[in-house]
Parts: sequence; structure tokens; C-alpha cells
Amino acid sequence: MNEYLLPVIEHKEIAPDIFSLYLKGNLKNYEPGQFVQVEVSESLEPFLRRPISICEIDKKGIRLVYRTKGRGTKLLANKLASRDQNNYGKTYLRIFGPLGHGFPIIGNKATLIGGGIGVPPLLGLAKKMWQQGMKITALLGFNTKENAILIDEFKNYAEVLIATLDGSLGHRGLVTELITDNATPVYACGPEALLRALERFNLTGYYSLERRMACGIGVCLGCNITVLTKDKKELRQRVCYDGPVFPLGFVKWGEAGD
Amino acid sequence: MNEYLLPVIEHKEIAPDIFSLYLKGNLKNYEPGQFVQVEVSESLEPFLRRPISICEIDKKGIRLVYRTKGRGTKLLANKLASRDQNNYGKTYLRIFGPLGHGFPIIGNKATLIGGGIGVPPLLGLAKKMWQQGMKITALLGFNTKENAILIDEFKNYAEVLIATLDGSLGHRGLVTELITDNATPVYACGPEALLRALERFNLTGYYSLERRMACGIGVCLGCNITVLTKDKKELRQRVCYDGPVFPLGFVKWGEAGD
Amino acid sequence: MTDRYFLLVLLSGVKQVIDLGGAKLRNRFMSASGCFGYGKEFAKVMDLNTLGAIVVKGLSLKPWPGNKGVRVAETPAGMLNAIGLENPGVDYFIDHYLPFLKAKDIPIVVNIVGHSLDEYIQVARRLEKTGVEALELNISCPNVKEGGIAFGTSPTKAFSVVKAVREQSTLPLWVKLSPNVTDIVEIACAVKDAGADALTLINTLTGMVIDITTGKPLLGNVTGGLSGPAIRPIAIRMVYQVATKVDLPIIGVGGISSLSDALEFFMAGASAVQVGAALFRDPLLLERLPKELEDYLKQRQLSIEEVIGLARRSV
Amino acid sequence: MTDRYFLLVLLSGVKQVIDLGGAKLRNRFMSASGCFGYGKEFAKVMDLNTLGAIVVKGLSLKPWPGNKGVRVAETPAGMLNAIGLENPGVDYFIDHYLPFLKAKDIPIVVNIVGHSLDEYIQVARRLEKTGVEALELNISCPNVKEGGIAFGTSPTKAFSVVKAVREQSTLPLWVKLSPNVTDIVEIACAVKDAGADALTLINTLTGMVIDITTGKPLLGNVTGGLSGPAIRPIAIRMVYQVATKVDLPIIGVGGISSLSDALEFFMAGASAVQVGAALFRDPLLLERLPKELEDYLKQRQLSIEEVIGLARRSV
Ligand SMILES: Cc1cc2nc3c(=O)[nH]c(=O)nc-3n(C[C@H](O)[C@H](O)[C@H](O)COP(=O)(O)OP(=O)(O)OC[C@H]3O[C@@H](n4cnc5c(N)ncnc54)[C@H](O)[C@@H]3O)c2cc1C
Ligand SMILES: Cc1cc2nc3c(=O)[nH]c(=O)nc-3n(C[C@H](O)[C@H](O)[C@H](O)COP(=O)(O)OP(=O)(O)OC[C@H]3O[C@@H](n4cnc5c(N)ncnc54)[C@H](O)[C@@H]3O)c2cc1C
Ligand SMILES: Cc1cc2nc3c(=O)[nH]c(=O)nc-3n(C[C@H](O)[C@H](O)[C@H](O)COP(=O)(O)O)c2cc1C
Ligand SMILES: Cc1cc2nc3c(=O)[nH]c(=O)nc-3n(C[C@H](O)[C@H](O)[C@H](O)COP(=O)(O)O)c2cc1C
Ligand code: FES
Ligand code: FES
Repeated sequence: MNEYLLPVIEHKEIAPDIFSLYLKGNLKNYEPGQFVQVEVSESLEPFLRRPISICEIDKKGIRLVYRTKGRGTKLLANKLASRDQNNYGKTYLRIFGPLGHGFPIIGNKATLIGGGIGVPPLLGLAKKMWQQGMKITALLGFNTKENAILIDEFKNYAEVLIATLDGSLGHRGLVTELITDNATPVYACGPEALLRALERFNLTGYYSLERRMACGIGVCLGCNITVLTKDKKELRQRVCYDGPVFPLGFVKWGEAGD
Repeated sequence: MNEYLLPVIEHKEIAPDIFSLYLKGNLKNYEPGQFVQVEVSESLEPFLRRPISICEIDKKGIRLVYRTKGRGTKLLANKLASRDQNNYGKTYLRIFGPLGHGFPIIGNKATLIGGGIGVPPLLGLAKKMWQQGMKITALLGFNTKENAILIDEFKNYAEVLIATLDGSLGHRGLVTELITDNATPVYACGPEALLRALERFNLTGYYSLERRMACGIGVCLGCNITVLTKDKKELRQRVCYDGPVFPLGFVKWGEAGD
Repeated sequence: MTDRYFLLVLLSGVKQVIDLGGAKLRNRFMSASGCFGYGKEFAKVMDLNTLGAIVVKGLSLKPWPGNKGVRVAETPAGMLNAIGLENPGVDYFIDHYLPFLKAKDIPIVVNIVGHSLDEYIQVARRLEKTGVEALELNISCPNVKEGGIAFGTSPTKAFSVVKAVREQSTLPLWVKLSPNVTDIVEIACAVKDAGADALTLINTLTGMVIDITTGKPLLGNVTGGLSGPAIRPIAIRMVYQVATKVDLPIIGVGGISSLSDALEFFMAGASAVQVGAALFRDPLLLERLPKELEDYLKQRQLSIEEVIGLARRSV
Repeated sequence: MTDRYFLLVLLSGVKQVIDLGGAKLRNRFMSASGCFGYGKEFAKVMDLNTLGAIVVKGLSLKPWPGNKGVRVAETPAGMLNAIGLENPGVDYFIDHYLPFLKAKDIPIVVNIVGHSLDEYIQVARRLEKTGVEALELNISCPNVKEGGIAFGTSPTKAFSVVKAVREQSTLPLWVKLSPNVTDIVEIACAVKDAGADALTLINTLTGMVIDITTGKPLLGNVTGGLSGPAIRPIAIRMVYQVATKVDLPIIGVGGISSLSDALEFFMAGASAVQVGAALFRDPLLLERLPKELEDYLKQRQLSIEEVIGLARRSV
């Protein structure tokens, strides 16, 4: 992990309030599922960096896909949007990373399950798995067709099935309704409700968690959760450092959520 | 006075660390010598607005000339400089004003005395006096030729004499050394040392003061000074509201300076 | 029902009346003392009648010159002030500012300061029957007779000054507490026992900035009062703690710069709020807030009573 | 002379030694407890040997699980934390982290916490002869035996805990004070009388944030500790006040995010500084600061001794 000050080379709204951001550069030792801490403002308010997953890294650069949720991401998006598209190289963004541990890749097939803004980090994973010749199914869930992102990109690497809550695209309903019996191993990222729902299936695999973070590097203990080990012992783990990826089914929910 | 959110249409470094900024728009009831409160950052740090004098208002818009002194003005300059020059209309700046009282214009001749970053507000004054057919002499002092600003613009309206400390342009020495016997009335703006020096001459006129400000509109009493009335009584005055222009010689120095 | 109530209010043109410790306000947003002068300057900036009440700069018995040297300093997401309670004295206020404000037809709350117990009493007495709506006792200023320790940092001193004023004044009495204490609840209880009608929380925290270019304290007075968004988490905590333990209406103040910030105060238990330093950054803020709150409540079909204290009820 | 001294230090390769209440530091910049873990993670980010000393996360006698729910919240120019002193216990530290840190060859300062007087003593005893450089007593945590009131908010309680540890430990003893008090000087004096070797100023201020979308306190623990640039003016004020009245070396902490900020602390009277929350925003900050200070002093031909307390001497 390292501190980088990188030129912004692309910033596009790919769905309402969702932006795709490319930074020129590369990150040493990146594993799909890792994230970076993004400085959203040069000034001391907002104070903390924002954890954003790495969507993918390619020749063009480092890609982040983020949603403008609160004050910090909105300030960032406004700042970048007010720049001239043709002149992006002048704008720099400070990031620290790559952080945490990514998804361990095992076997020769996999089911990727993403919900909403949890979809982007799975793209880099799909690409890496595809490069290793694995057979990949991607189950992607969104609220509506309008919110659906990255579908065409996933199609390059995986068989893609979509679910939307309102049925405006693909299956009408929850993405979990697309899960088949031989889905194992699964790699999931999305809202907590989705991750918890996965535990009710007979599946093994990994899921990526979100917690409010301060440091992002394992020193403040702001993001701690309890994980159950295989022998049912409780273990304190930092989402930023020991995670954000954990083996499916071993997180003790409900004690450190928002 | 009013709140304005105006497009930035020009931002140029006209001398090292001195920027000329044009905002599209106009300010109702502007008098030369007045200032605006500029929001340097959308975020809450830096917290306060920065008081900047109005340099001039013309068909193009409202012109401010400012020096990057500390954190706030530096952030502002960096933000504006990272924008593409050809695309400025997209960047907006929030200002509040016009504030305070400008220079009262009397008689048919005047000597304008400016030092350093005190020179800009006198330009709008020179233009207004010139429009009224007055005979104007402008004595402008700078550290070196490199720091000299707005000289050609002043030449449109006034006879201009320059002093630089190192003699690299015009008279070598202090701008006060250019003052002649019939300079009265004078209109001065510049560092405190210059303003105090003027009091040692036999002159009448006006000077414009600077004080640290919070509100800029007369309510916080952050910028208060003591002024001596003609009958030698002490009077508390707010630089932002009762000033920033005061009659030469009536300020009680040394009690509220930096 | 909430909607209908608003509709009725709108249609009738009747101004809302909110009772705050016996004082009648037009809405729940006020200026914070010292950040709005005596109203005259802001009358040129905004419509004063949009305020719930105007709280004026602290007044003492005699004119007070305040501190020398630099008086304001910017800090991260906030500022320090060391005005030193400069004011023209209560009599000048009554003669020169009060008529103007009374013509405006908004509730007037007068913040009063004293450098001795006797001074508080005399200022309060002068304001009897002048038509002001309430007194706000600023007990954060130093008691010069007792060595400069603020009345507001000792429960017994706070009790004595509030009780003395209470006995001499018929006006609703708000008491504004200092946050520079170990236990704000203890002070609040003492002030309640002494007869306060409402509590204003919080005044500024004592802070300091050093100008590293000169190596000297930047403020002429060395220390100053910290205000602005930086202190909001402390103010919210104190409002919450006091609201939980003390049965008096609370006026929340400290770092409000948006409706969301005000909502935090309401949810913590404040019945009304004041806005101070943020006005220096955003002079039209107080004109917008009452309308923004109305819209917020309408959209969510909520009454303000449901919002006040919500965070306490939901723990 | 200053220049020559630096030259000699550079040429000789000898590490500078700074005495702080009997502890030997490499330079005047340290991590603040709780913001640097036990050093292992940061060893991947920066060269630990650039630190003046490492101050580790507070340790109690037994492992401590900390608070449930959300533990960190952003605030204007700062943050709240309600970690609740989660830690693996002093024995685990000695076995698992200390060997790693000792291999690094940097002075190690151990921040200790206790929920009773006895716990403090036992933690301190465990650290005797382990090779740590100093103890930093965090007296801001609640005394569970006496109803949860922090040791650090009462002069008598502060005195008793410091004295007890002082009698049982041969290590240099730094005491870290809570800013949530009416009179920090009074606490500092009590702590000095009890035998402290140095004072660390300040710990976090108690604050709170309400999540207006849920109407609930955001932090699981309801309140948390406020840190970051927002609190710097308060920290500077307290360092200045204590430095003026109490003759003990001071370690300044609270809101440092740049060399200028650190210089304010030195000028206020701190002999060394710690950096906490700003590391979360700028993880390499502590690696840069020592060099930046050296450059600053060289450029101005100043010794650090001339800078320390400058603001007090120049008033
Ligand atoms: C490991 C990890 C990876 C993530 N990857 C992505 C991604 O690829 N794309 C994306 O859009 N979002 C991602 N998130 C969520 C993203 O970090 C938050 O949406 C963002 O921090 C919110 O900041 P804000 O300025 O919009 O909101 P604010 O309300 O201004 O945030 C205030 C504070 O709360 C924190 N916060 C608020 N909501 C969340 C949340 N849901 N999760 C974590 N912290 C929160 C912020 O980081 C900040 O410290 C990720 C989160 C984590 C922990
Ligand atoms: C009425 C008036 C008119 C002015 N006109 C101009 C102008 O036309 N061009 C120009 O370059 N400058 C002008 N100034 C000075 C300008 O306001 C300061 O240089 C600027 O505020 C410094 O801000 P900063 O962010 O660079 O410094 P910082 O150090 O970040 O400022 C911190 C705080 O101190 C205040 N401050 C610092 N220095 C000064 C100062 N010298 N005067 C007033 N406040 C200060 C800032 O406003 C801010 O509140 C004027 C000042 C006043 C009072
Ligand atoms: C410049 C200034 C002057 C103030 N004067 C007074 C005063 O006279 N009386 C008083 O009770 N509080 C005074 N205060 C405190 C404010 O009323 C308020 O309690 C405090 O600033 C916190 O609110 P804020 O963060 O919204 O500013 C003053 C504050 C400022 C910034
Ligand atoms: C996440 C976090 C954890 C902390 N844990 C401790 C602790 O265990 N012991 C302690 O004495 N102080 C602790 N502190 C307080 C810091 O050491 C420091 O005193 C405070 O944060 C102010 O400094 P800062 O503004 O630079 O962060 C903690 C602070 C933070 C932000
Ligand atoms: S965010 Fe600090 S330990 Fe995870
Ligand atoms: S800056 Fe507030 S009164 Fe002048």
C-alpha cells in the first residue's frame, strides 16, 4: 500500500448519482476486492478519506465507481464535474492503497453475486477469473433498469443474469432468487441484507463487507466486527485490514452495523 | 448589499502571487473603496469569507485583484487555476456585497496613493474620478518592478508616478517620497505603515483600512477601532461597516492591529 | 393533521406562537447573541420578521470597550472571538435600538452580562416593562469581584446570580450556560433550582491560536471563545445530557450551519435553536431555515413535537 | 551554532536524544495512543524509526471488547470515536507486539487504562523491566467502581491513581489529561504533586452526533471522543495554561495535521507532540514532520529550545 497523487482522466455519470472515475496509474499488488482511501477534499472538512473499492485496473488506469451518498462524495463529484472533460489531466486525486485483502480465487468456476453499488468490485474479479480460464456466472441485482451499471462489461467475462426489484430489466425480484443449486463458490458484494440472505442458502464462498472507517489501515479499530472461527470461537477482526472480504457465513451480524 | 453566485470568467496571475479575477455580473450601488466577502471554499474549512476590495466594475463584470497570502486565498487560487481557461463559465464564486463605505469624492483634483495590494481598489476610484472630469495623480508604490500591477490601467485615467523599494521601476524608495505640496486631497490604500506615514504630512483626504473580519457586515464587532472625532472625542467604529474608508488622521493606531 | 395545521396557519395569516419558558416566539429559529448586533445591520440584509425572535448582543450596565488587539481568528471549521463583550450599555440600547426593533414587531430577547451580581440585577431591572420578550442571562463572563472566575463554572455562583435576577425581574428568564465545565448537568440543575425558565446551550469553548510568524498569541486577549461547526458535537452532547436530566425547555446553539444541523439539536432535545458564527459565512441562513424546517416536516408528515427529543426516546 | 549541531548530528549518524520526564526520545514527534495500533500495521506504511517514540493503543489488564455499534463518525474538521478502549490486554501485548517493536529499536511508550485503581497498578507492574521507555496513564476512562466518573475529572481521584502507580512503577510516568474539565490547571497540579514526570495534553472532548435519517445517536455508545483539527484551539489553550502554571514537561496533542500546527504547540509550551486523527487522513504525516521541523529551524537559525514556550515569553 502506498500514497498516490494521480491525474483524473475520466469522470462520467453512468447512472443517476453513480460515477465512473479513471485515475492514470497503477497499484502495485492489487487483488480484486481491495479498496483505496480517497481524499475527497483538500480542505480539512470533510475530514476523513472515503473507502472506495477498486472496480478494475487496466491499461487506461485505475477505475473507481462510486455513488454520491453524502456530503463527501457529493463534494468530490461536483468538483470533478466542474472540470472540463478535455482537460482532466490537470486535476489530481489523492488515494491510499490498495487496502485490505481481496477475494481468494479457488477452483475453476464461480458465481459472482452483486447488488447495487456492490457490483463494481466484482468486475475486476470477473476479469481476473476469466483470465485464469474460469467459468463465471454473474448475478447482478439493481432497483430498476435505470440504476443498472456495468452489465456490458461483465458480459465480456461472464454469463450475466440480472434482477431488478421492479422488473424493468431481467428477473423481477431479488438477485438471490437467481441462485442455483450449483452456485458454489460464490463471491458476493452488496447491501448487508443481501449478504445475510446468502447465509440462508447452502453455499460456500466469500463476501465483502462495509463498515464506517476512519483509518482504513487497521489501527483505529473503528471498523471492528466479530467473526466466528470454524471451531465457533469469537474473533475480533478489522474490516479494513483483515477484510473487507470474509468467508461466507462467519460474520456475527448486528453488533456493529449502521 | 446582496448575496451573489457568479460565474468566473477570467482568472490570471498578473504578478507573482497576485491574481486578477473577473466575475460576470454587476453590483448595485457600488462605490469605489467598497469590498465584498468572498467564499473561498464550499466546505466548512476555511470557515470565514475573505474580504476583498472591488478593483473595478465594467461591462465585462466585477473585477477583484487578490494576493494569495494564507490558506484560504491559496485554496481559492488553486481551485480556479485548475479549471480550463476556456471553460470558466462553469465555475461559480459566491460573494456578498458591496460592503462598507467607499471614498467620498470631493473637488476637482485628487492624489491617489497606493501601496502593493492596496493599489487595486484605487483603480475603480481613478476611473470614476476621471469620468467626472477630475485631474488625478496616482502615486503607486511596490517592492520591485516584478510586483508592480495595474500601471497601464491607471495611465488611462491619471498621471502615474511609480516608486519601488529597489529602484527597479520609477523612483527608488518609498511612495511617500513622491508626495508634493499640493497633493491634497489624497485617497490612500496600502499597508498600515504607509497610512501612518501619510499622517506626518500636511494633507487631508481619506484612507482605507484593513482589519481581520468575521462578519463583514457590522454585527460581530471583530473589526472595531477607535476613531478620534474633530472635537477629539473617542468613537468606536467598525472597519467593515463604518469604514473601511476613514478621514485621514483620525484613526487611533496601535490598539487593534495585527 | 399536521398538513392541515400548516394550511390553517398559512391561510389565516396568523403567526405561529411558540412558548419557550413563558416567552412567545414566532418560530424556532433565532439569532445567537453577539452574531446579529442589535438587528439594524441585518435589517438591510434580510427580513427580520422571518426570525422566531431576535437575541441581541450582550448588554452590561455601562458601556464596555471590549478587548484590544486582534479580536477574531479563523480556526478549522470554526472561529475564535475575543470581543470582550463590547457594548454601548443597556440604557443606550433602550434609547437607540429598542424603538427600532419594537417597530419591527418581532419578539426581542435581551442577552445580559454583568461583572458582579449587582450589575446583573441592575441590567435586568432596566429592562422591566420595556416590552422585551425575555432575558437571556449570559453567565459565562468573569466575575470581576471574585477574581474573574466565570459565574457559569460553579453551581453555587450560577445559582446565586440566577436567583438574584429571578427575584428582581418579571420577565421570562433564559440562562445561557458555559460549556467549559466538568459537569454541565450539575450547573443546569442549579440554574433550574434558582428559577430559570429555559436554558440556552452552549456558549463558546475557551480556545487559543498562536500566530507562528510572530510567535505570539494571535488574539489581543490571548484566549477567545470557539464557535462554529467545530463545536457542534460538543453542543449536541450537552443538549442531549441536559434534556435527559433537567425538565426545562432548551434552546440549542453551537455550530448550526444548515437545517440538518438544526434537526440534530431538535432531536437531541432542543425546543428552539440559535444560529451564530455560520451567519458570517452565510448571512441569509436564518431567513431560509424556518421555511426549510416547514418543508421538511410537511414532506415527512411530522410535527415538530415528534422531532424534539427523538434521539432520546429512541435509545 | 545550531547549524553546526545539526551537521555534527548528521555526520556522526548519532541519533538525537531528547529527555522527556526521564524518557529518552529520538525526536519530538510521536504517535497518539489509539491512532497507531501497536505499530505493526504502520510498519508497512512508513519507516517506524523516523518516530521520536511510538505510543501504543491503551492497554488494560484483561482483553477488553470495546463498544458495540458504530464506532467512528466524521464531524466538521474532526471525528468522534467510541472504540471503548478495545484492546487485547497487557499480557498479550507483551507477548505478541513488544518483541516486534523492540526489534525495531524505537522508544516505546505504553498508554495504560484501568477501570479501577487496582487495575492501573497491575498493568503498570506488568510493564516493569519489559524494556518500555515510559508509561502514559490515560486517566480519562471511567472508574467503574465509583460509578463511571472518569479519574481525570476530579483532582483528588487523579492524584490517587497517579500516586498509586508512581509508587509501584520505576518507569517514567506521563499522565494524559482529559479536557472535559472546568479547570485543567487544577488537575495538572494534582497530578504533578502525585509524582508525574510529564503531562500529555489533551485527550478527546466528549461529543455526539445524531443521525437525522434514523433520529438516533449515530454512535453505538451514544457519545464519543472528539479529535482532529476542530479541537486544536482548545488543546493549544490548555497546553498554554498548564505550561504557564505547572513546572513539568508537556506533550501536546490535539488536532495536529501539519508542521505549523505542531509549531503552535511548541510555542504554547509543549516539549514534544503527538499526532492522532490526522494520520487517518494523511498516513505519511508522521514520517515527514521531523524533517520538516529540522528544515524550519535551520532556515531560521533557531534552536527548538527557543521555540518551546515562545508564546508565553512574548506576551
Ligand atoms: C471497503 C469499502 C468499500 C467501498 N466501496 C465502495 C464503492 O466501490 N463505491 C461506493 O459508491 N461506495 C463504496 N463504499 C461505501 C462508501 O465508502 C460510502 O458510501 C462513503 O464513504 C460515503 O461517504 P459520503 O461522503 O457520501 O457520506 P457522508 O455521510 O458524508 O459520510 C460521513 C462519514 O461516514 C462514512 N460512511 C457513510 N456511509 C458509509 C457507508 N455506507 N460505508 C462506509 N462508510 C460510510 C464516510 O466514509 C464518512 O466517514 C465502500 C465502503 C467500504 C467500507
Ligand atoms: C476591507 C478589506 C479589503 C481588502 N481588500 C483586499 C484586496 O483587494 N486584495 C487582497 O489581496 N487583499 C485584500 N484584503 C486583505 C485580505 O482580506 C487578506 O489578505 C485575506 O483575508 C487573507 O486570507 P488568507 O486566506 O490568505 O489568509 P489566512 O491566514 O488563511 O486567513 C485567516 C483569517 O485571517 C484573516 N486575515 C488574514 N490576513 C488578513 C489581512 N491582512 N486583512 C484582513 N484579514 C486577514 C482572513 O480573512 C481569515 O479570516 C482586504 C482586507 C480588508 C479588510
Ligand atoms: C463574535 C461573537 C460574539 C458573541 N457574543 C456573545 C454575547 O455577547 N453573549 C453571549 O451570550 N454569547 C455570545 N456569543 C456566543 C454565541 O451566542 C453562541 O453561543 C456561540 O457562538 C456558539 O454558537 P455558533 O457556533 O452558532 O456561533 C458570541 C459569539 C461570537 C462568535
Ligand atoms: C480512534 C481513536 C482511539 C483513541 N484511543 C486512545 C487510547 O486508547 N488512549 C488514549 O489515551 N487516547 C486515545 N485516543 C486519543 C488520542 O490519543 C488523542 O489524545 C486525541 O485523539 C487528540 O489528538 P488528535 O486530534 O491528534 O487525534 C484515541 C483517539 C482516537 C481518534
Ligand atoms: S478503519 Fe481503522 S481499523 Fe479499520
Ligand atoms: S467584521 Fe464583524 S463587525 Fe466588522
